[in-house]
Parts: sequence; structure tokens; C-alpha cells
Amino acid sequence: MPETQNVYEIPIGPIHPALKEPIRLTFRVEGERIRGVDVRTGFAHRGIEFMGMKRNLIQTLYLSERICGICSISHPIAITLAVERAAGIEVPPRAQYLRVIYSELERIHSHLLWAGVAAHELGFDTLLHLTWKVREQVLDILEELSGNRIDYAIPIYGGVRRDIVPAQVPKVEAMVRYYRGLLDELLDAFLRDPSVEARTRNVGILTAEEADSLCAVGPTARASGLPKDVRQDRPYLVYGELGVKAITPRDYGLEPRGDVYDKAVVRLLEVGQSLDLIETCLVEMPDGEITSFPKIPALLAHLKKAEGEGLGWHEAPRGEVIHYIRLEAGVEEPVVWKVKAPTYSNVMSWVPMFRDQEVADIPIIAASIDPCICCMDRVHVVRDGSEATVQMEELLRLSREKTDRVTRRLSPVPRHGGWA
Amino acid sequence: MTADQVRRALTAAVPGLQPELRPRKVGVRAPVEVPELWAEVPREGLVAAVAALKAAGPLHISIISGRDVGEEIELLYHLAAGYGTPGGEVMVTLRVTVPKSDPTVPSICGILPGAETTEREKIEFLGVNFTGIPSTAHVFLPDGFPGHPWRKDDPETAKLVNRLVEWEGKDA
Amino acid sequence: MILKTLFSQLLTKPATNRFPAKYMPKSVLGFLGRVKEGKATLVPPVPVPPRFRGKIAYDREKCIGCQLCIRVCPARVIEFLPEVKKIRMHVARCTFCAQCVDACPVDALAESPDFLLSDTDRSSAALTVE
Amino acid sequence: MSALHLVWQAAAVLVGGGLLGLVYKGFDRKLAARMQARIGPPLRQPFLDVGKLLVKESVVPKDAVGWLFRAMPFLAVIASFTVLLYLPWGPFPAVLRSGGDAILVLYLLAVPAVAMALGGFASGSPLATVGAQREIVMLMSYEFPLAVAVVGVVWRLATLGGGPAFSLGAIAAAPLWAQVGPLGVIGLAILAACLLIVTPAELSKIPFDIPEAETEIAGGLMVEYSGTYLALFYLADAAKTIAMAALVVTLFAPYGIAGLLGLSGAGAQAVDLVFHLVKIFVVMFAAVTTVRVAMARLKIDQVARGFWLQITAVAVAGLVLLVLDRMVVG
Repeated sequence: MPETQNVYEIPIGPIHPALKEPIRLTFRVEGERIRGVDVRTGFAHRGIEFMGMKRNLIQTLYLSERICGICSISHPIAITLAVERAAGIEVPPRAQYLRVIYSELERIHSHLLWAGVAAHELGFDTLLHLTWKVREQVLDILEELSGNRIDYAIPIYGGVRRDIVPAQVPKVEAMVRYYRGLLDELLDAFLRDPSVEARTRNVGILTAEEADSLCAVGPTARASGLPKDVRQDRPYLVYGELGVKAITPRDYGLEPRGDVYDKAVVRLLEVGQSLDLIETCLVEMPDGEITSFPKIPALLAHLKKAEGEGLGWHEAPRGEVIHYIRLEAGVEEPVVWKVKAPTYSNVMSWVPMFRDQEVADIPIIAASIDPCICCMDRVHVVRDGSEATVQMEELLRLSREKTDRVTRRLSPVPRHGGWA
Repeated sequence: MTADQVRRALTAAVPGLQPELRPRKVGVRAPVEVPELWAEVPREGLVAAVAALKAAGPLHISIISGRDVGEEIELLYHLAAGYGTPGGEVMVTLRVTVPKSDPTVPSICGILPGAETTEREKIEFLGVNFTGIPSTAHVFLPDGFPGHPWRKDDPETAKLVNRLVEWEGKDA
Repeated sequence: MILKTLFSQLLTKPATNRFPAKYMPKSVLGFLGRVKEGKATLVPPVPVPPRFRGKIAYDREKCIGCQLCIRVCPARVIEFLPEVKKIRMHVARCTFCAQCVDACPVDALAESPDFLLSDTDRSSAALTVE
Repeated sequence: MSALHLVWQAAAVLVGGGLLGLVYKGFDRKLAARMQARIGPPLRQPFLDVGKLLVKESVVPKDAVGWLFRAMPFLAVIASFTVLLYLPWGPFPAVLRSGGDAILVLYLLAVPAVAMALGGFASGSPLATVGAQREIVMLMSYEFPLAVAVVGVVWRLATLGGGPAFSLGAIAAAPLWAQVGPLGVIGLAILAACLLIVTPAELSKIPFDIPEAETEIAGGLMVEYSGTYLALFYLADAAKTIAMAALVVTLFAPYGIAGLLGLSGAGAQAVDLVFHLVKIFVVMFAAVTTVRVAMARLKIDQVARGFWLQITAVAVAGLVLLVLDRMVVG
């Protein structure tokens, strides 16, 4: 079809209610049909890799945790694996199981979070509230085990920082039972609801060939029918022994189409898979040390004299996370630290997914890869004065003036200062 | 796919290539060895090496990492050969070194369209040129951003860092 | 079905814990002041688990001024006081990873369950641990 | 009836309708929240919202067609409040009963939607433009089943000789259910169901809140509106909610309970008025609140297809049944 004057541009972002994080998508739209999309990112670039290369490895570990609040176990696991590889550190067996338990707990909470967000993008707020209500259980368990609801600060080079004590095991088991009982209800609410199906079936299709050539990872690739799961393909920790199998819509008796519905299927089934893994780990976990460096000074000394390079990978809830690190003897900071978050691989998949879809589908398609923009963007840029950027002080002054104006109009009595 | 197959594919494609096998022991009860291959590739041989890997099985690019080593720029292509085969994936890292005077590398987007994001990122951050890349538009940095942040001799980045340090000092 | 869930939720108590008060007070700080004076009651927050990582507690007597905590702190929370060889912590910057607690060789630092840390002044006494 | 009396009645209906609309909005939000296991805003929240909007600055975008942008909220409010004057209120007949009939009500109900669409086009924002296009498509989709349902009922009544054709007052005075045969009852039930499905569409509520679609087009039509203008649209929506629910009640359940309770005089009128309001509330709760918490937002093409094909077909079937009933019963 020739481009007519009916084609106009709709900007989505960097600030938009459909986007939980800043990214700019410019759509060329004809009526309600999308003809083209331009993706611009970088609005949340903080320069984390750069900052990491200015800090010692222990500080970098916590920085990596803050690449993303949702994948806050995935990035630390990938970086610890990379550093352990580079510095030749062994991880005690129990610690390996503990890392698996924590990452599967995170997968549950991340997938439930996604389910809620997806429902919200569809205008189905009830499901959002429902899933986020049940998500509290796993957050409570994470809080119970790690002491924090997010940013758990659990992995450390050579092991983990906190053990699961016997008194906590029944609580974790209770949580597993809770979700087992609930999973059917969730599947019912998402996959057998006619209005959800109407909005997600055959929307945002990513074919298996496209997923393969665009190097999609995680549930985005698996929904297209590619059984790609780092836990099964390239084993690490104890995943090789746990018999993880990549979940595709076939496990739900569906032929994969790669649409949003399939992505929901994969994510919800993975919640069940994570429950299985947690249960198995709790049973199989051997006793013993949880770290090979109980004393921090010894760890710091070992890392300082380590020399080498290493890769660490992990299947985060959203897909493959990979960290490359290079250490040099006598330097506490990593010489090179490169992070790849899943969204980095998946962002290219948006282009075929958006093609010829409707404007109404934009939010759910954008959300279907479970984008984590802050994972992907990592450089902070300060722009001074150029391109009519308003400085923060100026913005503050303007908004205060306006509040004053409005309150003066509201009440004849002048307002007292302060926020109380 | 086994490490041996990958190694044969690589050496057949680029004569003189010497892939180094770095296996890692994984697991607790019945440990297995997960192979990793690292190889130095001249930039002329890069496309041939990636094409050979692609011909040998499903191929995935994780990321290209890079660093500034004085007069040269080192690029590491982290690829996963045999992607999607249970227990049969081999992590391949190809190391390409280019001089700063001519930082040009052939693009592998023709073989792996998914490499575009990471190649574009290298254009922004390291000032590497990729021949044959579909688009060179910025992905992360604003258009017209001065300099390349990962180059150690980049005066613009140095200024930026100084400004950030000053700004952070205010915060403390 | 979803309708069943909806109507059962209509008849049960909402999931929200009404912390700190059942209804939004005119002034939160004023309300907290009245709570302190015993004139108002606080709706208690959801209790924290036993090993919760809250504000770091500091035992000044035990501290030997080794500065190990400063070396591992990712957020530059801790300031060294060279005259007395002790530390000062600016909790406003803290990320609650408790790495300093792990690093401390003499157990001068500990995790406290205190998480009600909001304040209008980032250098107030409540947010400075000495 | 004196002119003063008329003015007094009109004022009571308008003020009462507006207040009632906001109260129902409060109930709607509270009940929806409780269904979602939330606490929800206090019942007076809609009043606070309107109050706050009224004191806020009303921004008119630079690219907007200023006069059109400013005029449309007023048009929406006037039209939706005028509907209230043409509807009977339980025991009380409509204030302007002599001036208009069901057809006029249908037209007036369409006006706020058109006003919102024009306002959206006038605001000069691409998001509002998309929203306005969607509003127009929505209007065209649900208008036909709505017309079939309303016209079907009033036509059947006219054939029974129940009073002037298309008069809502006549319908309220003589409920149809008892006057038609079994075919007619089925037909009426079908039309009632259609009208209940059209109700959330008419009010732009989930699953039909497509023109506003907060997550898709950031509020769509309303995206550039602020301050007083937004408050006016809010009030128009509140009045329209009441009007639509009252229309459903008037057409299909115009019964009072005073007779059953053996009351008469002012007491009966009061009881019936309250009962009427309760019925309005029930319709709103069933057709708006419950539906909007139990469904996802549909897409505009799905809605258009659904209304043009399925719902229209069903409504026409109901109409045909009524026609057959007329042939049988007379």
C-alpha cells in the first residue's frame, strides 16, 4: 500500500501510562494499523558498567543487583559466576542449591508481576490486583529468607550470605502449597477468560524463525516454540542435575503461535516449574558450608590478586543474563565488566511483533517481552542547557510558584510553610 | 553440539585458528564439564567464523563486549553455538583486535540479524565502525553525543566524568 | 470463575493494611507526634520477619576503627571520623545490603528491625548513626 | 402548571441528578475497589475530585482550536443534564414531558459523545485524535442496537394504544410486560439484555472505555483537558450514568412498591422515588460496576464487529418477536 497522508505518527513515551519505564516508541500509524516503529532507548542510562569499573568487586556486586529491582538475584548470580570463574573460586554445594532456590523464588515473583502488568495493559485491573495480592506471599518468603523484599543481597563471591534455617523450611513449603492451589485459578483467570483471549490471541506474533534470527531469549523465544532455556542448554549451578526442561506452549497442549497469549502461557507454567524446583532443592540440598570465604578480608585479598577473565550466565525470569568480567592482579576494580540483560536481546523482537498490529495492541505487545528498560540502559548522561532542557532547580521553583498561586486562590488565609 | 564439532567448524572456516577449550565443572552430585571455547580471530576471518558456526547449528549472540587496550580496541563476541539444545550448548568467545587508527570490523548482521543492537552500542561507546550494518543510529546515547565513553583517551568522557564526580560530591 | 472471586472479595475485608492510621490524618507528622504523646494510636505495620534487614545498629564501644565496612559499602554510607577512630553512618544513603555487618570483625554492627525511616531532613538525628 | 413551578422542578431534577450522579460514581468506585480487595476512595471522593478540578488551572493547548475546545465540555454537560429533564422519576413524571419523547432522549444521549469527540479533535493531540476517532466509531456501533431496543419497546406500547407514541411517561405508567403475549415477553427480555450491554458502551466504561484507554492512548479524548473543562466532562459523565440507568429502569422496570406496602399520598411518592433510585443503582451495579471489574478492555474493531453483527442481530430478533407478538396479541 502506498504511503498516503493518512499515515501519522503517534509518540509513545518516554513518559507514558502504558510504559512503566522510559523508552520512546514512535509509531507510524494509518487509522488504527501500525505501519512502522522506531525504538529509542537510553532514557534510563546510568552508566552502571562504567561505575562498576570504578569500584571494588564487592561494591560492584551490589551495584549489579541494582541494575534491576526485579532481576535482583539474576544479575548478582551472573556476576558471581563470572568472577568465580575468573578468580578460580569454588562454591560449596549447599550454596549452589540456595542460589537456585532464591532465583526460582524470584522467577515466581517476577512472572506474577508481569501477569499483573499485562492485565493492567489490557484494562483488566481486577486481575492486576488479584495477581499482585497473591504475589505478596512470595515476597514475604523472600523477606523472611533474605531480610529484604527486593534487592536481597544474597549471593557473594564463593557462596551465599544467608542459609535457610530449619525453622524457615515449613514456611517455604507452605508457600509452595499456597501457589500450587492457586495456580489453577490463575490459569483460569488468564487463559480461559474470553475477554483476555480476545485481546491476546494472534496479537504481537513472533514466529519461530524471527525469534531465532533476532536472538530472542527467555519466555519471548519459548512462546514462539523454541525450547531455549539457559538452565537446560548450558547448565550452571545445580540446574543440570535438577532436570529443567524448557517450557513452551506445547506443555499446555497448544501449538506455539508466538503471540501474547502464548507468552502468558509460558510464564504462568513456569511459575509451576519453579515451585517444583524449589521443592526438589529443599529436599536434595546437602548440609555444609554456605560460602568458601566466611571472612570478608580474605575474600578481598583473594580477589585483589586474581587475574583472568570469565563469563557468568543465568536464566533470569525474562531470559538470558550474561556477564563478562576481566580481572587484573593488584587492582581491586574489574578492568572490564559487560552486562547483557534479557531485554537487550529481546528489544529487536518488537519490530516484527508490532508490524500491522493495532494501536490498541501497543501496550500489551510492548509488555509481552516483559521489558526491563533499566536493565538495558546503563549510562547516565547529564545534558546542560542544550535542547531546552529544564534544570531541576528551575522545575522545582516553577512547581512551587504554581502551588502557591493555587493555594492563595483557594484560601484567604496565607499558607504556612513546611509540609506538615 | 559438542565442543569438538564447534572447534572443527571454526578451524575449517578460518585456517590457523587455535580455539582454546576452557571447560568448567558444573554440578554437585554428578558433575559434568560444560565446554567453553575462546579463540582469537583476525577481523578478516570474523564473518567466515560466524558463518561456519551458524552453518553448524542454531547460533545465538549474547553480546559483544569490548575494551580499550591502549593503541587497540579489543572486541569479544560472545556466541552460543547450538542454542536451544539441552545440555549441548557451547559458549564461543571470538576475540577480535583492531587498531584505533582503523577501527573497522565487518558486521555480522547479515548472518545474525539479532546482533544489530549490540553492534550499534559498540559504535556509540567504542567508536568502532561496522561495515554493512543496516543502521548506525544511536541506541542508548543521545544523538550527537560527543565522544565514546569507553575509550580511555576520550577527553569528552573525561569531562563528563569530572562533572559527575562534582555533582556526586554535592550530594554527599 | 472470576465473578465468584469478585463477589467473595466484595464481602471480605480488603487486603490493605491501613498503616499508619485508618484514615489519612490532616498532617502525618502531627499524627505521629500525637502518637508519641499517647493521644492517638498507630495502626501497627505488618510485622517484619526475625532476620529483617533494617537500619544498621552500631555499637560504638566495640568499634576498633578498622574501616573494613567503609571498604565494602557499595553506597558510601559510612564516614570515618579520624580523630576518634570511629564511624558515622548516613542512613539516607543506605541500601540495606548489610555487607558491613558481615565484614565487621568485632561485631560492632548489627541489623535492626527498624524500617520506619522517612524524614524530611536527610541528615537528621534519626538518619545518622554514630 | 405555572412557569415558576416548572423552573422549580427542573432545578430540583438537575441539582438532584448531578449530586446523585456523583454519589453513584462514589459507590461505583468503592464497590469496584472492594471487589478487587482494595479499600477504595471514600464515597465523597467524586465531589472532592470535581471541587479540586474546579480550582485547578484550565490549560488550553497551543495547537488546539480554542473555541471548540472550550465549548465542547459545556455542550456535553448541557446535553446530558437535559436528558434528566425528559425522564420520569419513579412516581413523578418527567419535567419536560410535553416537549419531547424517547427519540429526543436518544439524540440527547448521543450529544455528549459527539461533544467529546469534537473536543478531542479540537485539542490537536495525536492521542486525542485517535481517541476521538474511536469515540465516533463506538457511537456508530452502539447507536443502532440502542435505537432498536428503545424504539421497539415504545412502538409496541403505541400499538397497544397506551398513550402518545414514543412517550416515556406512558411506558412508565403502563409497564409492557403484562400487556404482551409470551412472544412479546421473550422479545422484551432480549431487548432488555441488549440495552444492558449497550449501557457500559454508552458510558465508555470497561470493556468499552476504548476512547479513553488510559494504558493505550493516555486518556485519549481527555488527554489535553484539565481544570474546569475536565470537571465539566466529569459531571456530564455522572449525569449520563444516571440518565442511562434511569432509561433502562423506565423502559423495563417502571414498577413501584408503594402499592404493595399499602401506602398512599406523599409517603407513597417518597417510597417509590427511593425505590426508583435503588433500581437505578442496581442497574448501574450490574451493568457498569460488575462488568468493568470482570473484563478486559476490548479493541475498537472487536466492539464494532460485535455491535454491528451479533448485538444488532439479537436486538433485531427481539424486535421481530415483538412484531410477531403484535400480530398474535394485537
